[in-house]
Amino acid sequence: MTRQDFTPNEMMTIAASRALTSEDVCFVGIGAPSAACNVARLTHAPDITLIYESGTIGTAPDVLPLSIGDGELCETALTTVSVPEMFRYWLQGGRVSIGFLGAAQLDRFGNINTTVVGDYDKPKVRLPGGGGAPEIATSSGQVYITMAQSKRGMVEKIDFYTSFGHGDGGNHRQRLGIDTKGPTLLITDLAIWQPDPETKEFTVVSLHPGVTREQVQETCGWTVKFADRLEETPPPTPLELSTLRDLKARTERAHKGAEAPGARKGSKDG
Amino acid sequence: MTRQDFTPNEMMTIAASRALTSEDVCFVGIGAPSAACNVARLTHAPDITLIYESGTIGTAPDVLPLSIGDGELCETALTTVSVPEMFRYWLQGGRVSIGFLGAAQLDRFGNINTTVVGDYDKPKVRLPGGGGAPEIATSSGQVYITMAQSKRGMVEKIDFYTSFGHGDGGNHRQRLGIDTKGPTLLITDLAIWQPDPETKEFTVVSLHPGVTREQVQETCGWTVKFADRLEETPPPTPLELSTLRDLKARTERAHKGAEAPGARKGSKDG
Amino acid sequence: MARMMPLDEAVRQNLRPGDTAAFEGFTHLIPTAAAHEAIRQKIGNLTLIRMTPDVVYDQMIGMGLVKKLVFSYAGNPGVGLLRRMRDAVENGWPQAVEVEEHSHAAMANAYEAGAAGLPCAIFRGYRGAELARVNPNIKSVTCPFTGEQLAAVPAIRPDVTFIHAQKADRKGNVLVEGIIGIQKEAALAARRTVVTVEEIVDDFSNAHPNLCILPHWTIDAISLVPGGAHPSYAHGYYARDNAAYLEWDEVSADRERFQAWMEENVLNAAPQDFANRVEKLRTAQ
Amino acid sequence: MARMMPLDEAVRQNLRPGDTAAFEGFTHLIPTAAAHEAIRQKIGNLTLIRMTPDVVYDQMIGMGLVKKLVFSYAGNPGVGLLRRMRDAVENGWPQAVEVEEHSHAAMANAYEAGAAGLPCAIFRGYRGAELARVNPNIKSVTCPFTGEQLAAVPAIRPDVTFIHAQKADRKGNVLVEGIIGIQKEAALAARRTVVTVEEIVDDFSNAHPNLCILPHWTIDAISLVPGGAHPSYAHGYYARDNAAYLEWDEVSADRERFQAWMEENVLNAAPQDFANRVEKLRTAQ
Repeated sequence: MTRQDFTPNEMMTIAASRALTSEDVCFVGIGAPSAACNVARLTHAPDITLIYESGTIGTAPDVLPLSIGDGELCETALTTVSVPEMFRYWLQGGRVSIGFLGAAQLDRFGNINTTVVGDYDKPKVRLPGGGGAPEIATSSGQVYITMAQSKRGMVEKIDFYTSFGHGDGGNHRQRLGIDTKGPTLLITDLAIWQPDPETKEFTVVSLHPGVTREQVQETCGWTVKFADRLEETPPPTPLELSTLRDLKARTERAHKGAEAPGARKGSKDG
Repeated sequence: MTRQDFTPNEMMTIAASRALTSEDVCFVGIGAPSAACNVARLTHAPDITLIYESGTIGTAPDVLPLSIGDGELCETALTTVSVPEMFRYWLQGGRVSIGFLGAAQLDRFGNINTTVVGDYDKPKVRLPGGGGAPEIATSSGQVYITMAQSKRGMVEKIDFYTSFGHGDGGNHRQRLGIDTKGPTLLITDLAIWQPDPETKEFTVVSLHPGVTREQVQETCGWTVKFADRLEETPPPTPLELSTLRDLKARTERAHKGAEAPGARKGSKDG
Repeated sequence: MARMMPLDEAVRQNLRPGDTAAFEGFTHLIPTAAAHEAIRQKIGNLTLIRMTPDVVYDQMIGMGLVKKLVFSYAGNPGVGLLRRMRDAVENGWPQAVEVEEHSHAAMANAYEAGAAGLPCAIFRGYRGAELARVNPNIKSVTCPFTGEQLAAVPAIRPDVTFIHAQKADRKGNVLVEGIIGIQKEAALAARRTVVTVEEIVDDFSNAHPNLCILPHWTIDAISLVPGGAHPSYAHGYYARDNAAYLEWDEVSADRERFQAWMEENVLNAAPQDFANRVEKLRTAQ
Repeated sequence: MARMMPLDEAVRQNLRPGDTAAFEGFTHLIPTAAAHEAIRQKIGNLTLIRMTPDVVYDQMIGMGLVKKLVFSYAGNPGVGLLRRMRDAVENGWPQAVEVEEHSHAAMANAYEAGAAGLPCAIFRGYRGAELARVNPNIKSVTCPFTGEQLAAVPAIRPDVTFIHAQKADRKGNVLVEGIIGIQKEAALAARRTVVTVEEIVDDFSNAHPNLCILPHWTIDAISLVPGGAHPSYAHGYYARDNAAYLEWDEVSADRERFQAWMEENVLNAAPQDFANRVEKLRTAQ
């Protein structure tokens, strides 16, 4: 295994960006999904429609937003609607092809927890909560998930079902009357996963360059299934990598902002 | 009885305009209500808020609109919202103090028919229908009605309950769970009527100058009740009359429009 | 994905016999040119939906293309009744028209529910009103928190909606301004949407961020038809032809005069005639 | 009827101990100055409602003014968790906070229902989501036409809503632009509404007809507080102070540092300090 000239996080973002097309209408979660969507827009999917839940439709930000409602999103959007309209006409109306989510805790069926660690009434860690995710997960045509692997994040059983993926697997979505596809893709810093057509359990279909099966298993809380034909994710192209790095650099400069007293450097996907 | 220098229709419009104040938020029906509301605005109630169901809030038209959605209404409005918003946030939201309606058929309890003459399924005359009226009648704080008297219009029993006034009278509104006041004022070309506090039957409280009780009864399809203390409506002031006539003249000029072939003169309250 | 095409093609591709169709516009921006094209193509057996059916629906009814009408106020605005519709409802000429009648509040909520992907809308309406007796599509729902009975109506989901708008940009995004009415909801509620526009511009990059814009991927076809809303109006382009509405009251009073008028002004006319009709009504821009 | 008054008076007249209050703003136009004034006046026992409680609610919780929080996403946007809220929920410091938790879709619909005068909202939501198990205010309604089960939540009706807006005119009409979020609904849903603004202008006569404007008769008090949304932003006036959000993550990590910061920046500060805080963030207008 040779030394890579890109980080696992960069590979994750770029692999995720490749799953998007110019025809997609993508409801963008903040953090890693936002980076992936904008790399897609700046490379192979220039006509992709990016929607942020703050109401901005068809945004083309020059820097990544720190929050879901940065001014940049509105200034570059085709139009900006109210939040009730966003959730009623655009998400619930069935106009979103891809809901792109991150996760604090994820299970093998694509169920996501961003609510609490521990018991709901006496939480060990009170997380921010679901925000738009519960309905993004069921109203989008399909759901892509992206997160860095860790045993704390990818768990056998999530503490709280913030948003529903494939439930207990199989046809659990249909049994609840949910007619959208749910999670169809998981992109981590190590691999690309797709749900098994029958069981809906996430299965590794492609390892990122230089990644071993053991590394994937060591950073995952459940026993990992690998596809019979395991691909290797093509490494980032120079264009993809420079696009992502330029975007991150512009973002970092912008978020330093006005150098207010005590300002920390950089941002953090939240 | 001396000859008047104003018409009964002018007296009606001016008497109706006097019932409005600068504090009112008035949902304006087209025709006679529209004229009354704008005379009020141009005389003693300059700060009245006029709302037309096309979505225009706070309009101040220079000429009377022919339709409920003339460009003049939007151009002079504080803001113009969508029709769903108009009916949800503004009317149903309880923000309208006065709903101002006309009527094709009216009964003594302020119930209005603008739907059909005759049987609903086999109508003798198919009228335009309710439009906004069914909910204006129940969501506005109170309802003012204005119409020219006739036995065909003011009837013992209306053919269809397009919008609910006081139903069978008494506390019928409360029994249906309607917590607004309903019709509190009827202004005709001959008189001012208010509902009896108990029975809710419209009772003549003021005769317009020169009008007799007999004239009121002859043009009304039910046996008219008169208040014990019957007032005389003050005649139009010169300012009221000139304001109304100027408005009508401006309106007539404007509605002749571009002199398209076959254009008729003048407009008609519809 | 919006495609630009001539109006005859847009109508042919998107309106089929038997369709449920909405030609929406609340006094402003009524898609007259599209309705006239549908009449020329003799696409019939239609269920027409509109809050305020006026002259164009009167024309479609009079030409025998309409099976059913869903509406909340059917009048010639500010003028009076719709005489062709009356003739159809009262006398069955040229054919009987079934009627599903609502209040404005109900239809506005029903379009909103259609745009929002819901099966029904709830609202505080129809209290004491008799339409609830004659229209089986008016039901009720009980609020699970307060016990209040609210009116419920099914969402409106037309097969196709036609609207007229001021502008499209080159990508096919559409801008509606002024009295925006129910157009956004009617467009989003439909399976297919066709828009006629006054003008095609390069882009909307200088537009205020909160205007009523329909993204190109919500629209199927766009046709450039200047004047296409006549005799209604297009805010910023031309004024309402009030005289034409008054004239219609006379034209429509008589079956033969109606047919002659339609022959001359619709059947033997074309979309490009609309530009002339608004020439004298154009406002300073 | 909107009255112009200093912010301390507007807060004193409209926010009472024990009130249910919404200080709304979806990342943009967060009414920080109003919240700080409430903290200075030590108005406590509050039920706070907001879709996206962030730094200001963290501050109010940390100061012990909050009994209950109704929300759908409680985070320092783009930075991480709310440490004062965590301390209250996890450790009861300085006092326990009751939580009523929803999704964004639920709260957006609930505000919308509040503005529309309805007792509840229905939407297609919470399917398979566990919040429906822990929140008794999530119920369901059956569509009387299709039989579909839809989620139902009670309408939000705050005693008082505070928002920050770009402009008021001299009559007290208020203009909100850019990311308009949930402000119109939050204002219309409330019994009382207080607005802080960047600027007071003569009138809005040149504004586009379809902008988000609240008429003066929907508002109780207006206070001129330039910079009053800092560290959030006001579209057209100044940019978001991302650095301040990052800084908050450190300030709020420690109880004593938090208290010292509040002492200096809130308790011993005044509404007019906000103008200075945004000076370096001002954008070309």
